[in-house]
Amino acid sequence: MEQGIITAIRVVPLEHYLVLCFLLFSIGVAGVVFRRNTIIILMCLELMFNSVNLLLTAFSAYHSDPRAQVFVFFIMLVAAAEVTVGLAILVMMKRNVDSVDVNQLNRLKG
Amino acid sequence: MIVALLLLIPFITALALMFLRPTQQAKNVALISTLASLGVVLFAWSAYTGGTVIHYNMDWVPSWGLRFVMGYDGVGLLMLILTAMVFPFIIAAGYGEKLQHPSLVNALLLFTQTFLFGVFLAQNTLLFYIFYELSLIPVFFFLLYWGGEHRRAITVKFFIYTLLGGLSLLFGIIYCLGQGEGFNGDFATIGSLNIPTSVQIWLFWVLFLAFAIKLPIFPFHSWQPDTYAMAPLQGTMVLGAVMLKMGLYGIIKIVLPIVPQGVVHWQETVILLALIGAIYGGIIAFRQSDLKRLIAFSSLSHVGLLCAGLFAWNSYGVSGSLYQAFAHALLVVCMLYISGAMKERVGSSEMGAMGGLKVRTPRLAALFLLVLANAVALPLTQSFVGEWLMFAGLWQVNGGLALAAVSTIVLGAIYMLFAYQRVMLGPDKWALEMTDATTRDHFVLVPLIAITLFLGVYPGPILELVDVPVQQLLSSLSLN
Amino acid sequence: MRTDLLTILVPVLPLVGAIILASLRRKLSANVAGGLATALIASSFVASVVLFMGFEASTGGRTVHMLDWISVGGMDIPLALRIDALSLTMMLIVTGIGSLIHLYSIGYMHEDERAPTFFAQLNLFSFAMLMLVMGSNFLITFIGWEGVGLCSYLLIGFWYKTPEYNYAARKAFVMNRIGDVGMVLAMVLLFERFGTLEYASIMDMATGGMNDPLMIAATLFLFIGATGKSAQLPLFTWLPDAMAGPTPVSALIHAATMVTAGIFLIVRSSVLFESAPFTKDIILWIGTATALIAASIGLFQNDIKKVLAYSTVSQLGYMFVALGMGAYSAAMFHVTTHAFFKALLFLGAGSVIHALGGEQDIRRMGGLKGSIKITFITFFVGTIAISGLPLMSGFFSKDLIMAYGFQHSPVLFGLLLFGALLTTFYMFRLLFLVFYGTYRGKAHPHESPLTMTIPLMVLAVLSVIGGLLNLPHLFGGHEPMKHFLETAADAIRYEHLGLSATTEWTLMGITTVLVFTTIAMAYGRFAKRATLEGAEADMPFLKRLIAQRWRLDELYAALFERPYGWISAHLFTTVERHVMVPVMNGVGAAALAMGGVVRKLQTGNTSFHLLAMLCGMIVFLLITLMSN
Amino acid sequence: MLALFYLFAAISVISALIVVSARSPINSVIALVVCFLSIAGHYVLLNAQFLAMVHIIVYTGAIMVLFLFVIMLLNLNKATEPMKSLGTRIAAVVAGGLFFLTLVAAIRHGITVRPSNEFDAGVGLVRSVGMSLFNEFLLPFEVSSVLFLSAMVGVVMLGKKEAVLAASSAPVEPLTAAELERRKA
Repeated sequence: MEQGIITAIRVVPLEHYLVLCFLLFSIGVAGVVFRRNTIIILMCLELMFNSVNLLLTAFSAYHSDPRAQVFVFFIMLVAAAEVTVGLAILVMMKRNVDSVDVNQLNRLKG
Repeated sequence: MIVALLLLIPFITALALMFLRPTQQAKNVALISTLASLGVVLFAWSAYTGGTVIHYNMDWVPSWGLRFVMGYDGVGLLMLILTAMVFPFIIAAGYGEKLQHPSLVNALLLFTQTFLFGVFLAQNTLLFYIFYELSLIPVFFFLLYWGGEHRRAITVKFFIYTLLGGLSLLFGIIYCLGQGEGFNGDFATIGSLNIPTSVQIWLFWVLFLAFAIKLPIFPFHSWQPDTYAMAPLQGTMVLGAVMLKMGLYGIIKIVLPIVPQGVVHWQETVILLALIGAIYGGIIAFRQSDLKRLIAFSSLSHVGLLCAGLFAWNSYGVSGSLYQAFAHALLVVCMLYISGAMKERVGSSEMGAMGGLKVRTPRLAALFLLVLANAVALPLTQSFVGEWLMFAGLWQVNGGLALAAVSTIVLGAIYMLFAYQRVMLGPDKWALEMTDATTRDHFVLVPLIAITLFLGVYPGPILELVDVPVQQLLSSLSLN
Repeated sequence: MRTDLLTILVPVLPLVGAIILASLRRKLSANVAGGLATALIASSFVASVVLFMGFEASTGGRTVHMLDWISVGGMDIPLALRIDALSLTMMLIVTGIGSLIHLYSIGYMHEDERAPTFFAQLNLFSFAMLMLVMGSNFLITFIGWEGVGLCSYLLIGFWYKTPEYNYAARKAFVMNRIGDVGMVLAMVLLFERFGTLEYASIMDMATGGMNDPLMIAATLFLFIGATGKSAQLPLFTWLPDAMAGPTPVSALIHAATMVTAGIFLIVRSSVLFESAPFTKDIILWIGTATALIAASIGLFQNDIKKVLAYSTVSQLGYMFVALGMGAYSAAMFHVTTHAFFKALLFLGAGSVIHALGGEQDIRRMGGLKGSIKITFITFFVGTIAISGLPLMSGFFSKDLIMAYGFQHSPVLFGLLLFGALLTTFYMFRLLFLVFYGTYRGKAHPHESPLTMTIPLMVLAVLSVIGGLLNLPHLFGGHEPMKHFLETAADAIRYEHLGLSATTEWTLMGITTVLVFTTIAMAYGRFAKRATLEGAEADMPFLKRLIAQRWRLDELYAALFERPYGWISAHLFTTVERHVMVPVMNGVGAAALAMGGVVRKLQTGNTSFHLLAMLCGMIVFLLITLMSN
Repeated sequence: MLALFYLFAAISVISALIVVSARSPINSVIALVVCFLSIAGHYVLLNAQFLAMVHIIVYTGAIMVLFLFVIMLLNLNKATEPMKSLGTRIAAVVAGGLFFLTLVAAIRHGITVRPSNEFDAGVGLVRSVGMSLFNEFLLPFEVSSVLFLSAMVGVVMLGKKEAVLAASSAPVEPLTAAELERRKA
């Protein structure tokens, strides 16, 4: 099995990973713009995070450099922190305006 | 060491004033700080032997090749002396003002002084620019919170207008930084920039606009009278005495070396505009009823002449202009101080409300008269030396322009004497008792007038300071 | 070395006096202040005399270098004094007459509470005037030139509580300043041409080249400067108004010294003028016109000092006529004699005014010869001196000018003679109206104190014998003043009066006869008068015009003063307020408008902003892509 | 092996699309969990075993559960969300597509990646990641704890503030309809 996995790195071209990650990222981006539900938007953000993580890992594997994976680890840390804060804000928002519709947040209007 | 002291003394004092808020002692602390700065500058002067003294030269933004270079040459030193010399008097003038939060006022003034020192010490174009814009910030707050009527609108106008010029200057500087190979904006290498003449012709205005607004030159001047009239006394002093000299300094240090061909191309246009301003300001000043506004227009007139002299670009014109810059700084402080002193006594700076004050305040009248002698450039006062040199310089450019320039001495006499008459002369109509010149008035006016007279009789020290740098500047120009 | 120190002391002593008096002006009494001021100027006079005694005319002159003044680039202008025949002559006049007038002022001003200030300013004036005449280059002269202008301003407006006096002071200063524009331009031009402003160097270099346009311009500018200071057409209207000042001031500044600065300047730079005949012609005719117009105005003035003021303008015109003909020594001679008798007349007038407690209108005088005898006698001497009665000082100096005039053209002689007769007429009118007839005023006349009468007597003597200074060959002299001045100004060597003795005697004869006739006419009309003619409105047109001073003041007011005020006010209210400020506001408005446009994009809609951000990212990526 | 890659890729893309398009948030969460699991599969394929484990624990185990909690807490599981206007939706899809195309175009021309010569399949193992993490990145690792702390404090503050406010105005009343309208406006 281990041998098989190692060959997988060689068999699957890096470009495939690139395209896959771009696709996932783009879906996330489209979702952020597409949806009005804040919680879905947060999920799309997670999706984008993960596409980047995957890309980093792929590069790491191809370059045989463990440091990129450490960065992925850090990104996960940050993502976890971000999600907690984001969800807390969401809860606040629900309490204050009784909605999770992102269009309610238009106080930035100039 | 000198550079560090000059920047740190006012800066740290300002910080201390801002956070400790010693309301009672604020003015004294600020005064001591400015006197210390003056001492440092005078020491630098006594130790100065010529050339450019560089105190710091280190990497700043390595990826752009920018370096943090601080130092001074003769012209810079002159400006430093000027700044250091007028600030104690500006602070002292504040003793008569009853402004709220004196510690904040003095802190802002000292911040301004710090940045002004920075402007005159910077030996890199971008560094110069940063200090140039920084110096505006404390003044902005000072005007905004302590100004007179309509302060909000006028301050914002002033700020936008000056920033517009600054923006244009920044654009020009960045354009230049992108031009030459290996050019990093240092004043030392600034002359090596070879920009094509066709580019120089428009680039000149891009660079010059900022200084034209700051000075101000004729069509760009209209922020000035309102701002001067509205600003608190000390603010006007800072603006008129020192801040506008930054424009002059910038023209010498930046505009001329970068776009010499542009300067040559636009020389007569600028002189013409400057002289129109000089005459225009002189004529308008005659009928102004507010003393401070009159000073604003008279300053416009003087500065027009200054700029015209500078743009003669010969050794008399430039030296004269620099000398006159010094004289003008002292003059503006004196004049504004007197307007403040009169306002203190009469309660308004409207000249219609004054008249006949000589009866009550003969000493103040005598001091005013001496200031007036300087304002109309009587010989043996400082202004005369500067004006004479400028006239001599302008004549070499164009006789007609020289004629126009000389005619301003008549305009100056007309409005100054009329103002003197309206304030001081005439029948005594004051029922109340009025204090004559106080110790404070003497402390401010007497030394300034003494300097004025001394440098009018013996201008050597200052002229020596600028002579060599000016010669070098001009010879580098003719090489191009 | 000792003479150098002495030279420097001459101007410095009055300056020291001015500084001391100005700073102690509240602690000193009028008499102490006056005494100190007089002592200092008298010391200056003594120093001048010593210098004059020790001066060897044949050496040409000496320069005493005091200080480097302006030295930058190629310009090197020292603060230096020059001692030569010309400056010595002027120094003696300034300090000598100055001392007398200082002395006189002690008596005249003793009741004024601001007497110390007055003496300080008088001393300051002496300093400035001495700088003017002693300067070794144009710029030093200009120091004095402006300095006397300032002092004149201060002293005319000495009684500052009266607005009209302040106006007169301002007018004097501004008109002088207009002349100064010419002076500055002339200096700039000369500096450009010669690279120096030292008189000695310029005069050496300036020989040759007739009618060089640059020289014509320079001399014309110098002359403009001189018209301002010496009250010539078109800038003379300030001088009569300047009579607002205390009378000693009128005597010292506006008769004897300051107003002759223009003549001094032209004599100083005579070499330049010799190479510009065009300018000389202009000087000649402007001088003539001034002499006649001023004299005509003098005929109808009723203010004792105004009569003398117009007379001064007229006499200055004569001096300019002399200059215009190249008779520099004649001009200087007239400067000297005029200084004597005009100072005398003014001081006499001051004595009269003092005697009458401030009355200046001659319609309220008359019959004073009995009550103030010394004043009357000295005034009489002054009058006959200025009228040019034979053997008086004015006779020699004025006749010299008129003789040169005849040499130039008989028409000019005619005009000058007419002017001289006018002078005689109005001076005797003044004399008769003031001292003869019956007293028409109310105050009780009393003779002035000794400090005032001594100067009168000294000046009266000088007015009589002043002619000896330059006694012509005709009377057995050998023109000592001319020969003295020659050593300082080369041009004087070439002056030559080529008239035969017969012609000269004839001219003198004609003049003398006509002068006596005029005196008789004046006697007949005015000596017995108890009242004076009525209002100006009743006069015929021309007479009224002259009596109203050719309406020059009104003309200038209409042409310059009022339009200037109008322009000043309207430049502010119209151009500045409605063009300049809106343009500036336009910048702000443009920023606001742009903000208004961009503001609409700030909907606050989060997804819109996200979309915009996304588009931006795409664009940037595309740009990067394209550039690869 | 390629087949396995394609399988995981297909799962992740399809589930990602469901995340975006599902009407009910619960469905989105479930789809996202599936998506994350497939990404964990990718990690395994890349021999990044440590990451795969951490990923499953942190994301699927912690974060997604948090999401579920919140949804349930706030009672958001109804598909009440009003859809955006058609124009915005089309714009979103077009923009996302364009973005994707641009990125793909970028690597078509730009990036060429060659696997390193000294290939080491063991980089993703716990050992090598751990060595790197605790040698080279020890300080950031420690600092990240501070990040967590601050996040925790922030969350507590956010949650608490309302309670304090509510406590001050004694009876806790639900917002009135009018008040709601006002706030929405």
